[in-house]
Amino acid sequence: MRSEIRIVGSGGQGIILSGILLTHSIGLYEGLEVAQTQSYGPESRGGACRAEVVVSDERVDYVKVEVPDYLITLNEVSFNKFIKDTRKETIVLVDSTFVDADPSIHPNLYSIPATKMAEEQLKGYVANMVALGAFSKINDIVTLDSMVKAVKGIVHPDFHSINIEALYLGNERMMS
Amino acid sequence: MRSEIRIVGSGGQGIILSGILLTHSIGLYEGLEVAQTQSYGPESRGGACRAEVVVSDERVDYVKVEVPDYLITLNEVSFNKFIKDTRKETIVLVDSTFVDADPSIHPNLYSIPATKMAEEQLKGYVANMVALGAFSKINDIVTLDSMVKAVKGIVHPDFHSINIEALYLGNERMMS
Amino acid sequence: MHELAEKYLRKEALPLLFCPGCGNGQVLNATVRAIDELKVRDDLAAVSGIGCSSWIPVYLDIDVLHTLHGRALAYAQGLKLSRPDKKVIVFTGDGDCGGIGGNHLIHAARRNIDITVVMINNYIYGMTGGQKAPTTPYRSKTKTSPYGNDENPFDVSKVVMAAGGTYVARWTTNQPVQIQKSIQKAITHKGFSFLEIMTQCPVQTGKYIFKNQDPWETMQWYKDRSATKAEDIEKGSDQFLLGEFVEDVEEEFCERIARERDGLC
Amino acid sequence: MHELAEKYLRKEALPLLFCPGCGNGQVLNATVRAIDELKVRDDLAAVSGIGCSSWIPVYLDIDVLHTLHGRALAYAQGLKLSRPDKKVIVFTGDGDCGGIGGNHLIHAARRNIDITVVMINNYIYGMTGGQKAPTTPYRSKTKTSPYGNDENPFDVSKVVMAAGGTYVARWTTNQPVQIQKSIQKAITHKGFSFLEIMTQCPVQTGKYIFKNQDPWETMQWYKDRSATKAEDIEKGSDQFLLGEFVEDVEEEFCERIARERDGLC
Amino acid sequence: MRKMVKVKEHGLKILQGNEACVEGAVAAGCQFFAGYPITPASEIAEYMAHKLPTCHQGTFVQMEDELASISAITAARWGGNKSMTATSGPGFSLMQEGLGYALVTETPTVIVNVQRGGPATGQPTVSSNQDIYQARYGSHGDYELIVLAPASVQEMFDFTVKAFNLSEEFRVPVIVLADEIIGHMREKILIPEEVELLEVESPKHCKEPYRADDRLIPPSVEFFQGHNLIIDGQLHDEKGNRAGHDLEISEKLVERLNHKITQNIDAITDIETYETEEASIILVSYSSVSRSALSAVKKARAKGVAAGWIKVNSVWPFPEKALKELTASAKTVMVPEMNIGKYYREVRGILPDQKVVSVPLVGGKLHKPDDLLALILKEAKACTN
Amino acid sequence: MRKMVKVKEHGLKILQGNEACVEGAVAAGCQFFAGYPITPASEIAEYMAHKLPTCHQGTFVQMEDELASISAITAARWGGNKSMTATSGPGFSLMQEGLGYALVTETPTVIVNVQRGGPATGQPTVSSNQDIYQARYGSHGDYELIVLAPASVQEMFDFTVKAFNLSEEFRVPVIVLADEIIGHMREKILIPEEVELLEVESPKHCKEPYRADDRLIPPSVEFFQGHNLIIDGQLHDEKGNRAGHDLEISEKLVERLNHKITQNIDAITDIETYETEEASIILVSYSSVSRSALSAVKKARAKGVAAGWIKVNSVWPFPEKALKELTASAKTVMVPEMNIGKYYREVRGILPDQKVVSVPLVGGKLHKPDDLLALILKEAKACTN
Amino acid sequence: MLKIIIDDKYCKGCMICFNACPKDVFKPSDSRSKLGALMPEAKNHEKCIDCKICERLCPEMCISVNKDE
Amino acid sequence: MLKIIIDDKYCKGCMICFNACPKDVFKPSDSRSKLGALMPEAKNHEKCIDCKICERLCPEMCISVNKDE
Ligand SMILES: Cc1ncc(C[n+]2csc(CCOP(=O)(O)OP(=O)(O)O)c2C)c(N)n1
Ligand SMILES: Cc1ncc(C[n+]2csc(CCOP(=O)(O)OP(=O)(O)O)c2C)c(N)n1
Ligand code: SF4
Ligand code: SF4
Ligand code: SF4
Ligand code: SF4
Ligand code: SF4
Ligand code: SF4
Ligand SMILES: [Mg+2]
Ligand SMILES: [Mg+2]
Repeated sequence: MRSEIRIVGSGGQGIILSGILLTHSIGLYEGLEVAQTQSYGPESRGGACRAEVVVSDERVDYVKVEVPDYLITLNEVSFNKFIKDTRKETIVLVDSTFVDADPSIHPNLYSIPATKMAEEQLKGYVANMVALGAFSKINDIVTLDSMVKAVKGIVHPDFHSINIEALYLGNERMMS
Repeated sequence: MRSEIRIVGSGGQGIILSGILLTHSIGLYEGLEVAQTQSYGPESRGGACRAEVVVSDERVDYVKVEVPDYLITLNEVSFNKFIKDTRKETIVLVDSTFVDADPSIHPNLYSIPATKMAEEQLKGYVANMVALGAFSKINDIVTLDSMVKAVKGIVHPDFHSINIEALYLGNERMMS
Repeated sequence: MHELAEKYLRKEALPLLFCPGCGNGQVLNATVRAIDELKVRDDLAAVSGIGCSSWIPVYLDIDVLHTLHGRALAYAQGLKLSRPDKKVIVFTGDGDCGGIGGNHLIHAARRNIDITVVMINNYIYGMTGGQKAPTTPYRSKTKTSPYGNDENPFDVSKVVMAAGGTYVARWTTNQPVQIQKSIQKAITHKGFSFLEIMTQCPVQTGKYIFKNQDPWETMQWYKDRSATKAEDIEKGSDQFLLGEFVEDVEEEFCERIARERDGLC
Repeated sequence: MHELAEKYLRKEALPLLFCPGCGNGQVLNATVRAIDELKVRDDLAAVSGIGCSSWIPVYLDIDVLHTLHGRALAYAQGLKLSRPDKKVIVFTGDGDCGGIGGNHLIHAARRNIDITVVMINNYIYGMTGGQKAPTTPYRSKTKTSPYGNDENPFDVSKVVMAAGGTYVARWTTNQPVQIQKSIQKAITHKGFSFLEIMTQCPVQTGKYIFKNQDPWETMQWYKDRSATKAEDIEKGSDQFLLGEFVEDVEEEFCERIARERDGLC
Repeated sequence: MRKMVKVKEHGLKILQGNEACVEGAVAAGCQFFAGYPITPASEIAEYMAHKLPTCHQGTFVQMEDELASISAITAARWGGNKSMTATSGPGFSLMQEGLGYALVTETPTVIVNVQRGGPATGQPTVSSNQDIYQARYGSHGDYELIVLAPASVQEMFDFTVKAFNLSEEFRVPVIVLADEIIGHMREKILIPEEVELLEVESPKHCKEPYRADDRLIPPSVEFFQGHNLIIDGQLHDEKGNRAGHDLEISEKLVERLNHKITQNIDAITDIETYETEEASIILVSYSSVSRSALSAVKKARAKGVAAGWIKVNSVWPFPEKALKELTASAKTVMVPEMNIGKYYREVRGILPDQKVVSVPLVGGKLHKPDDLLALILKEAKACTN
Repeated sequence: MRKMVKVKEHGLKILQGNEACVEGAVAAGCQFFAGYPITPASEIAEYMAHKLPTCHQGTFVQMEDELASISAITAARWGGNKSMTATSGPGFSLMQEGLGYALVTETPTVIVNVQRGGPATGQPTVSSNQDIYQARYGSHGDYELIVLAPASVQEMFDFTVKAFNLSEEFRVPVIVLADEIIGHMREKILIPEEVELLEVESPKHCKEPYRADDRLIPPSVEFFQGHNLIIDGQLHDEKGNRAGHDLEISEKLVERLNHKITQNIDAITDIETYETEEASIILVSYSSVSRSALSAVKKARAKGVAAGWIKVNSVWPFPEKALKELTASAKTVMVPEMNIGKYYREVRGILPDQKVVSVPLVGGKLHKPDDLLALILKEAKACTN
Repeated sequence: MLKIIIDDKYCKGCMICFNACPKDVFKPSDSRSKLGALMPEAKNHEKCIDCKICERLCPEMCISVNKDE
Repeated sequence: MLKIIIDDKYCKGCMICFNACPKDVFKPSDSRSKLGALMPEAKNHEKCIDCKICERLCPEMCISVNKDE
């Protein structure tokens, strides 16, 4: 079993943190093997940013994503760029704050206005967590529970609650 | 035909200049092929200093001296060090200002108090030229005449006369 | 887009890769105006090192040499010496110029070579993500001074003056007009000119040093702490002086070389 | 041999490889006396770069790190930081310290790290045979300025002061006692101390700059052109000031680091 | 003497490679770090700044540049602190002169190069193996040194510990040649409860810091022990006195500096293998690419091809003998690497009778297992034809 | 376009190698020299300081260090001046980052390394060939460049002229890898009345300074011509815009940078031979050692041994094909060099079927013809046995 | 009257113009620029005194204050 | 009386002592040191005032001014 997750957006959107969170949730709380890598544009200024998590039940040999099983995109540019590198089974999650994606474009397209929700409902830069909360609903690798544990493991205590709230918010929204 | 000349002394005695002078005399005025190299101690401060001139009627392949045909030594340390690397045919010229060499030590030993002569008779740092003047008498590669021409070619005009005087002085002293 | 941006920026390189509210864009803004006013576009080349601030000239549609971290002034000197008839402006960061590049800075100043240096002081290494710079205030926390900076901050302008710079000025991004005028003066000045611009880096300095990522807040902090008269500055405080510190006339390096060469003909 | 030479010099390394009459030997002489008087032999290590002057410590029978051209201060800082309980003295040339090594100099001064720097200013690159140094006077001829130097000479002490050195003094070889006392003071001083010693290099500076290879003549030249009061110096002349320019008390870098670490325990 | 030393923060964790490197250094007793930020190595400095003052009473200092950084760590080791720096291509280039000084003075210290793409500013955020030769030949003069190439977060920890041990054992700077992928990757890592550290005994009195033992290694000495050492970057005699002008002494030193590594190569060589015995096609790999290579080899085996895998951990000194032996059965040897085909030149040089195939990839691309598999299958076919 | 250009001070002279280098540079139109003194290269700077301002209206500047020197010459070339610097080991190490910048920006310029002994301060006054690999691999990243190794005063002149031409032709920094012996040696030299210079035509309008022709070489452009160039040390697209994050563009650039040299290797390769046809023992040599080698080969021929001699002038790019062809007849190939045996590794890598013998010599010693002769005779005996 | 144009292709929503304008011409808005940022909006054109502070301080050079002819 | 000893193993004949001595204790001489240099000679021992300027200024540390006990 090998599963590939790709999260894309722009620098400053917490893409890498999302990757780290997934890695911790999957590696430490789902008991799977995991390798997380990243790629970003000209140093770390506003350019394109990408986190990749490869999951496996044995040691991950090839550490990069070839064709993602899951694609999470948090802005328009990266949606347009990375939607091409999916197969039809790929589960795609988009932040509809920026991307007005036509559902017919891909058979497994889910969308959630993560940024808008974070800004409006949580008054914080936690769109990434909203998206991950939503993601917890549409994958069979990692649960919301593990994500919440991982937040506690890696985020500064001052920010536990807002991040966890965001996870729940996204999770619930996907539900409906 | 290949002939090797080695001039040794300490930094500041004009060893390298002597080498250059010989190179010009031999290369430009005796029409032979010539390669001059040098070797000196810790950078250029007072340490041991050595100039070597290899002369040939065809292009000089190996540019260093193996066993000199001529050895000119201007101080004690270098005399002691380099006298070992001669064969009995080697013609050895020493500055007797410093080296009180026992003539029996080598079958072809010549000596001249070059430094003393330069200091006393010419009031200048031209011991090297006194030695070369002497050398012009005891070799069959380069003449005093060529050396004088070379002085004019490479020494600043202000110092032509003292250098040429020194050459003559050495040449005459060797004569007697 | 502003018409001057239209005229002087490389469209294909936009949008600027600076973070929202970054002071680098404001310096670019002032520079474009200075170039326009002086009409030097064709006689001006820009050089920079590596760092966010070193990207400023990369957007300018003139000849640009984007070089190595710390070496901007060494390249700039080579360029100027090869074409003494042209003008060279350098954009560099507090790290690029005052950190790794400090030696080229003091020697360029000493030579009084006709180069204009615009040093962006944002108190930090912005591009690499918020590490301590030589300008980082004492006790400030950054990624590489997590318990507070143990070093005294570097007053780069002061050292440039001691080394021999003949035009030296300091402004913050609150003074866009003065920045522009100083750039014009510096380009026109025959000799080594040095401009220190205190800018906001909302993302890194904001996060680590000011604990406030609003660009405007940093600009206010600068406003509150700067003065244009030495008397207004309390000793031992974190206030700093703005203004034109030096404006000297002294024969320039390339002119000296030219004069020497003329003497040999 | 003088008894202190007997006591403090490495016999196997003698005679000194300096040219006759070189000022480096005089600085060594004063240093030996300073070490003897302070009784710091076992708590002192010496560091140097590359150059004739960087050979000074090589004759001292203490722990010595003879490093790379320009990097003496970088090595010295590493050594001091690894053993803050010990003292480090650096011997370096005007080229080694103020030329290629200028960046380490200003940053060490800024940090106020407890190191004593003895910079030998002989106006030239002695070891490599008489090329221009950053300190070479304007218009002076050297091997690499055959038509006269076009650059302004570098006032290294001034820049060290601007950068934050807390003990700064300058002497010529005419003041052997003051040199010794200043070395003692500098070693004792907690913080960055910088001593500029103007020395004669009869072989290179003598040949090219002063056109006189008698060591005593250069010493006289220095005597005639130096003063210990600023008032005595004519502006625009080639005179220079001697004395102790700065003696400041400020918390030292290693102490700050130690205090920070203590706070974390 | 080898001693087991407790590690404070052990256990199963998820760490970034750069963080694991710091954990390894701290476990190995590193007391001094001097560095300068650079992508993709900055996290090492950052994490060091965080860790050293607390857990270890060590010293972190950010220098003004990389020239100063390597100088400072070299001197700190003479002050008695185990020391390290970390950088990437541009900074590593700047360190070359100082590296030579550490080499010729035989200073044990560790330098981490988290490779990015070059030349010059190149590709700051992208991985490569482009500095494999620079790590060996970047400084002027003749020398040998030790270079370890980790390929996982675990190895970032393990190899850093090992680097400190090797540097102390052979009195040589050791380079940990990581890359952006490994440095920035996050994986599970098990930090052991204790690590084995080498503690070299130091002589009480030492007047000849460069008199070597029969393994050609000089004594472990440092400053402020009353030795009154003279440490010089010029070639020197056994006392440490400059002797670059003396060709005999110089020859002896240069030969010893080289031979102390090549002669002890068996003790240094570290190679991992998978199914190399009787394999007819063997992939010789190192760094991140080795993981793709392993994946490809496994897939090839699944398809019935007698493929084998070699991962060179100690890339320098070049393990000539070991590689010859391990590839003895192979008709074809393939060398995939994230550069223009550099290590391949070494491998080809020692395997005159085999077909050696270079599989370069530049621009920051990592070899995909399936691409390597295709090449293996092609070679397998060529073999049977 | 090739053009014959008059040389001012021509004629038969006796010059030092370093002086001949300056004469060559000036003849080739060098207008800018930035440098920093170092033994044994200082005479180049000194003589430049003397010559440039007078005969050529050129600019000499002594910079604060070698980092600044290579930066200045690179920028000066963009200002339109043909430029050069000269240094030795320690300075060459410091130039490695800047060399990478010149490489990736494709700046034609010339760097002379008058080799001394290393590592570190090493042997300031003594000769070596130790930097042969550093000249090729000293900077981080993947690149190819051109390195010429003169072996006489005449060649110091000739190869410097050639270096300028090659740098302009291929838009690449060219290294003249001299050594202390050649740099300081005095010999007869004939400075010709005119030299052939390459003048590359410059496009009137250029928006794509990195769009290469079919030889993979980009146009010859410079600043202040209205092009509004952007020259960047990061990997870039054809317009010059940074693109290090784009793996496709980066791959293309890195490949082109390498292939523009390797693909044109025949135009660059410069090898001299003596009696190689049907020789059974061939000495492959370069630099000063080549003279000893020639002497030994002649002596061997005199003794009836079928010895041959190869002198590689263009040591990099490695002339693989040419060397293979020229050594085809040889059973044994010997590689004498003033280092630990470096170029030997290259030669052995391409001659799998021949016996390749390394003849290293370190510490500053130059191979004596008779010692080489003895080795040749030994090999000859082994062959006939 | 003066017309203040914010180019939605380049605005990054840093709000420096909003903060700097002496006449409170700008207001935050809900509309997003092409870069995804929440842009300010020039609401009170009529208050503008053409001081051009906003133009000079905009890091993106994406404001123009024009005479509306 | 004071005794001024110049160590002929190390003297380089720079004549700084000769020039610096306030009491003209030294004179040039014909005798050469081991290094080959023409050494000064302490002629007027009796004039010496033990100021030790010569000791301090000798670059070779090869002069000692001793109480002749
Ligand atoms: C030799 C080298 N060392 C380190 C780096 C990494 N680096 C890139 S930019 C930078 C700091 C930039 O700081 P500053 O000059 O203040 O510019 P800012 O980003 O703050 O504007 C560093 C350390 C590099 N590119 N090259
Ligand atoms: C990197 C490097 N560049 C150049 C040199 C050559 N070099 C040795 S000493 C020296 C100059 C020394 O001048 P200074 O520091 O003034 O010392 P001085 O000899 O005058 O006492 C130079 C350029 C070197 N050793 N290393
Ligand atoms: S990191 Fe700071 S300096 Fe760099 S672009 Fe962002 S705000 Fe500007
Ligand atoms: S060259 Fe000058 S500085 Fe060097 S030892 Fe000789 S006199 Fe002293
Ligand atoms: S200042 Fe410019 S970028 Fe910032 S919000 Fe206003 S218009 Fe947008
Ligand atoms: S021009 Fe002045 S008043 Fe008008 S909008 Fe801009 S800042 Fe406000
Ligand atoms: S000062 Fe010393 S070295 Fe010089 S002449 Fe006098 S005794 Fe000799
Ligand atoms: S001690 Fe003083 S008086 Fe006596 S010899 Fe020395 S310098 Fe002259
Ligand atoms: Mg900054
Ligand atoms: Mg000097």
